[in-house]
Amino acid sequence: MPKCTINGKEVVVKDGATIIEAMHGGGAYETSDEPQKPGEKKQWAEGKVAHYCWHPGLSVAGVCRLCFVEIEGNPRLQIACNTVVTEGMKINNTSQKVKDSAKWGLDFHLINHPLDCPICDQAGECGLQEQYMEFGKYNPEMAEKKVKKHKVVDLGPTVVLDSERCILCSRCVRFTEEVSKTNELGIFNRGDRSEIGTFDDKKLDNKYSLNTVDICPVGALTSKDFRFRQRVWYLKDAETVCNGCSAGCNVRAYFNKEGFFRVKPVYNEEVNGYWMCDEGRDLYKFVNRENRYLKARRRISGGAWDEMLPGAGAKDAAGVLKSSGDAVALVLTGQYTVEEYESIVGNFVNEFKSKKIYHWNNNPKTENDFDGLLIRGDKNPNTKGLFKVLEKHGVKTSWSELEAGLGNGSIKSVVVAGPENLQFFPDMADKVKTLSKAQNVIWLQSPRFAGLDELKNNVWIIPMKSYVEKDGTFINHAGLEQKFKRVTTVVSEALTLTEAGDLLAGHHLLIKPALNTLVEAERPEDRVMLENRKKNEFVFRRGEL
Amino acid sequence: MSVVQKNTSETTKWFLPGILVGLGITFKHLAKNLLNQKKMMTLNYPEQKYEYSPRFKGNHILTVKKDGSLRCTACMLCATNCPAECITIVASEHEDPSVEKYPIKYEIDMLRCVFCGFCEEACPVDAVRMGPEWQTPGVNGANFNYGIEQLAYRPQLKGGMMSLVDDEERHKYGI
Amino acid sequence: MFQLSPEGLKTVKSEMARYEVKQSAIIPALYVAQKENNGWVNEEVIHHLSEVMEIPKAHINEVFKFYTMFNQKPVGKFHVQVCANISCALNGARELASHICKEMKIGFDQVTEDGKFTISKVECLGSCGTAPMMQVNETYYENLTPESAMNILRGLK
Amino acid sequence: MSEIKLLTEFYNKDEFRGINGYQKMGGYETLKKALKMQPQQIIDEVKASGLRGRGGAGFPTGTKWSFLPKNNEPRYLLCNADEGEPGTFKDRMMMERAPHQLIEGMIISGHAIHSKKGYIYIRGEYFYPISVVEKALKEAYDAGFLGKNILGSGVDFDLDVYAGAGAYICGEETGMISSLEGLKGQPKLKPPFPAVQGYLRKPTIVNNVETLAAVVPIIKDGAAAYKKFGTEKSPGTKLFSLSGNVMRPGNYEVPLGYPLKDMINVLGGGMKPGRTLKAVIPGGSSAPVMNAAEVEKATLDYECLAQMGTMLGSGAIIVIDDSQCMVDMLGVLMHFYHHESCGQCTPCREGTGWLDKIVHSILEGRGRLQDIDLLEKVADNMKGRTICALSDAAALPVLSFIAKFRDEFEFYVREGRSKVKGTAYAEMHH
Repeated sequence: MPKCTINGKEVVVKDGATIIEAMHGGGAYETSDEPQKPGEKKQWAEGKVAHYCWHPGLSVAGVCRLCFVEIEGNPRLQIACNTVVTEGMKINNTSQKVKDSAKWGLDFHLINHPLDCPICDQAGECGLQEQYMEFGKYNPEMAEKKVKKHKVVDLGPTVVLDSERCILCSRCVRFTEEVSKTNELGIFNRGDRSEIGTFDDKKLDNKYSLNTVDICPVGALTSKDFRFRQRVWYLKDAETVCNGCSAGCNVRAYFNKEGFFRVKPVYNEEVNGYWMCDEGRDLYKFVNRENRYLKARRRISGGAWDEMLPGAGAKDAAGVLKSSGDAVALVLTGQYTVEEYESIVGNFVNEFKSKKIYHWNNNPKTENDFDGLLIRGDKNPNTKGLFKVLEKHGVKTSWSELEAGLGNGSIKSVVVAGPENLQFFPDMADKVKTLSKAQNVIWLQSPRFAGLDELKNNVWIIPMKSYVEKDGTFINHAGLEQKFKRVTTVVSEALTLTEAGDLLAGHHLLIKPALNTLVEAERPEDRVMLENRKKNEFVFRRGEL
Repeated sequence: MSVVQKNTSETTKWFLPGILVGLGITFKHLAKNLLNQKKMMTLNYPEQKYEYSPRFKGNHILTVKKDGSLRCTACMLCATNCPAECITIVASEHEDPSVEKYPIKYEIDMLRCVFCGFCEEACPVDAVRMGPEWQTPGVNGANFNYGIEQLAYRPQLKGGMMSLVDDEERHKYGI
Repeated sequence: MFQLSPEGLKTVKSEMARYEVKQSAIIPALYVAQKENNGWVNEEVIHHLSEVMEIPKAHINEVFKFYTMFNQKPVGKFHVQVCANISCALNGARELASHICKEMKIGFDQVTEDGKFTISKVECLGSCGTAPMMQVNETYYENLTPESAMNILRGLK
Repeated sequence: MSEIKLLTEFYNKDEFRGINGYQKMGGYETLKKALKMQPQQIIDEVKASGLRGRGGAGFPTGTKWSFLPKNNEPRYLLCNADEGEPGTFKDRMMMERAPHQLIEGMIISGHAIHSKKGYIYIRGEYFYPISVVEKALKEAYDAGFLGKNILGSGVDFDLDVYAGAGAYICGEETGMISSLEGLKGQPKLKPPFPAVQGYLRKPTIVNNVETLAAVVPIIKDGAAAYKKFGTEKSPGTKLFSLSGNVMRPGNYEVPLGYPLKDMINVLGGGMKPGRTLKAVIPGGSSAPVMNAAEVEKATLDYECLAQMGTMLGSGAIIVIDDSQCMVDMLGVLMHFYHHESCGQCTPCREGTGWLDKIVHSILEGRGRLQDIDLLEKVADNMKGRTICALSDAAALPVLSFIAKFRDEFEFYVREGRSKVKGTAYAEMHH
């Protein structure tokens, strides 16, 4: 492990690490003296390096020519992204020479870059803006006409290209070559006439296409979904875990008082690296108010629907449950957190003395699929967590038992913890039909589903909070437990499954300390939790590129 | 907080002299105005209106292009800059790729507006201006929420006001 | 739709086997296709080559657009390329090029009405000692004067 | 002094192009000798001869060969015949007149570096040289000089031709490798250097046509005989391509260290009647220009020219007489580099375009005085900032043209017309 000096500070880096990795983290850095204490934030060498084309998740292109550093004994400036640290190397990137090179490098980037910022979605999180503020020349001398290229090019179903804004860092091209391996993009023509593009009928259309928008340091690639909907400075953000499938990608959700607007991936070496799939980026949609149940709804014996507050609705339903004795069943989808399962299953087992708890499997056929990169066939974020809780309480049931129970009348009342991502529940209508055989159906549901109106007999629909509105833990396909915090509240009166379970069991709502779930103790010591995993905001806070 | 001492001297207890002095001034102006009506300070509003300087910063105008469409690109800089938070913009994608982005909704709440002119300053395309008009009548609160129709195409503007900035020239030079 | 002739297809296949990687055959294949497609390459050609060579279209397009010898626009039967780089410019190549254009009554990179000629100014063709010069299709004509150049071009059938 | 014809001795004989004529004049005899030598012996001989790369950079060839890793990986020998440097036409002549000389040199070099496969990358515009070399290759295969077990020595060497398609940048060694791999001809990041990971990520040696051909006389007569010519640090002979405003332009083989003014006045036949020398670009268009005073003192070797702030480059001597406008000439060069930049590195991609636009705005009469300084600033900041040397190649002429002919630039900006021609750009070329 070579030892080098970066801006006067001695550091030890991993073998084969490049200078830019040593300076920006990127998995190559280790502190020099004491061994690292667990939980301690890894220190990076000081000094920012301007750069565009280097991305820790992609190969080195070395074309933006901004990350120059001075190496002692070498008269020429060297690019930090392609220079491997050797023993005793003395690196400096604070000298005037380096600063001048970055200044002019940025000016070269900008001479043909249009002044589109007012209508550019990237404005506010743009690499050019941020880095020019930090390293720029501030007296542009370009007085000639700019090169005209194509604007608003439709690259595919998800992405729009603006060639004039493109700085040809080739990140997106490398992404389609190396990560998605779909090879849709290319750089055509040469010199300053070069343009990114697709060829004719082969559009940029893959399951990871929106990552190109994330890694684009400028506004050349913009997402059709997010385009023009908000200026980024109106958005707040918070980290959470994607609930789109059992991969459990770490994501950052962007929202403001009008609702959620987009989701971007957050680096986590163990789970998703730097990427996430396009499907997962759509999941913010059902969270928004217009798609949610805001009030509890009740219908007695197929009559008209009443509306009431969610808590009142749950209390109302509690009475029915009490009267059903042990003919009560609970149906759980893999969409809730471990803590919630723990609480509601505990309530059922202890209060109702019922072990009629059933797992609603929405994708029995594709359960074990994997596309080789991120997407898992199991479209629930927490199936593993649900199984663990059920196992702990000794519940062993199958769906056919529920169907039998409904048929022979041994199950009269059913509590259903309904799904959040309706798009992954193609069997929703079927299951509603099956469950409508029960006398009393208490359906806990977050997004609206018109099919629930089909339920006959006595029905309670109780609004639930979605995954961004609560703290909790998901256990992904690999058994990795990921804790996440509440992002924001969209429907404040909605209930969590814990609260609903308590109310249904006839308890009052109490503010309880967080449950110490079973998995806490079982976690291997070296497991990195979401909250203290290594932070690399590289892509998603572009200002700090 | 400043404290104003009440004048408690004897003479102030007699109000009549003061009133008379005041009335004297009133009658003096009355006489002056009657004799020389041209120099009269007051106006017969609303029949007569005061002519402000053309640079007066009054009600907002959204300027238009040659073809009569809005210049505004919905960049939201005015809304971001507005200290009274009275501007609401909803952007959308335009069919014409050379326009790209335009506002489908642009509302200024005139009752919240403090007429500071920051929106004008912030605008990168000279799309919002503060015009010389200052009358803002309305019978209820909703009347003061000016939309695009009111801001750009109100009758006084005679089909919209054009900016002096020439887009074609700018485009030719790649701006 | 553009289709390679059987001989052309054979050449492309043999070029693919000739080099270590089949991508190397893109340039030779484009040469063959360009010749068969009246001297220029369009999207159909790339489609076809992509199918024949089993290489992504974007890749072939990248290569095609990078090199100047593949014409992106239709050209005349005789593609007259006049070198306008420094050694030739010192000996009046630009005047020569303008003269030819004027005589042909076309601008640069345009095709004459009878479809016979296209005149382009190009960069150094490696004939600096015999400047000014022009390349008509595959043949070099050197030590030109405006008159001799026009005589040569008029003589082309 | 006059020409020393080590390489070009028989170039005026037509039969030298065919294998029979070539063999009659002593061809392939050296190959027979070389095949009996140990590869390391050949490398040592080339090292001892001090042969430097004739393509432009002037890197010692023997040293380059010894950078190859000592393992049994397959390795390639590539001949760079993508002669794109404006002013250079020596490789074309060598391939047209003596293809077998190149082939012989390549077989010897291939033997020296244990290569089994070589390619000659010829620029696409050279249709005739390509056909000549292809024909010569066929003859060599038929005669058993190429292929498996050459002349019973147990050495295998295959050689093939690859035609480029019009890109100056493919003359850069890694650009050429990219092009050969079927990619865009964009230079690759170094490190890794081609000698370690080149063509298809295998060790690769790229040499110029002249360098490889020069291996033949070195092996034939030994390094000592070769070192007799030229100077201490620049031994041997070199082909110079003389072009521009001289009476007898053409290729001349002279020993290195030959005086530049003799090249122009003796071999080149001097300036055209009534004209005087104004400037010379000594090493292809990317070399900094020299003015008449410097030409008097200069000798044609790597050290002298480097000392004078320019370079020998590919040996293309472009002579400019006093009837030429330097602003106009810089415009020609800038258009060339703008056109040929591969578009990979930002400083070059944007910078060449910027320089081109500034020079042309001066030429079109829109220039400002600060534009001249701006040209210098831009060029200065393009130097040494890119993967390959194209941005340096574009920057150096700008810097030297302005440094040495600033008065012409200032006159043009102030008056809107050329100081020499007296007219503006538009009138000069219709």
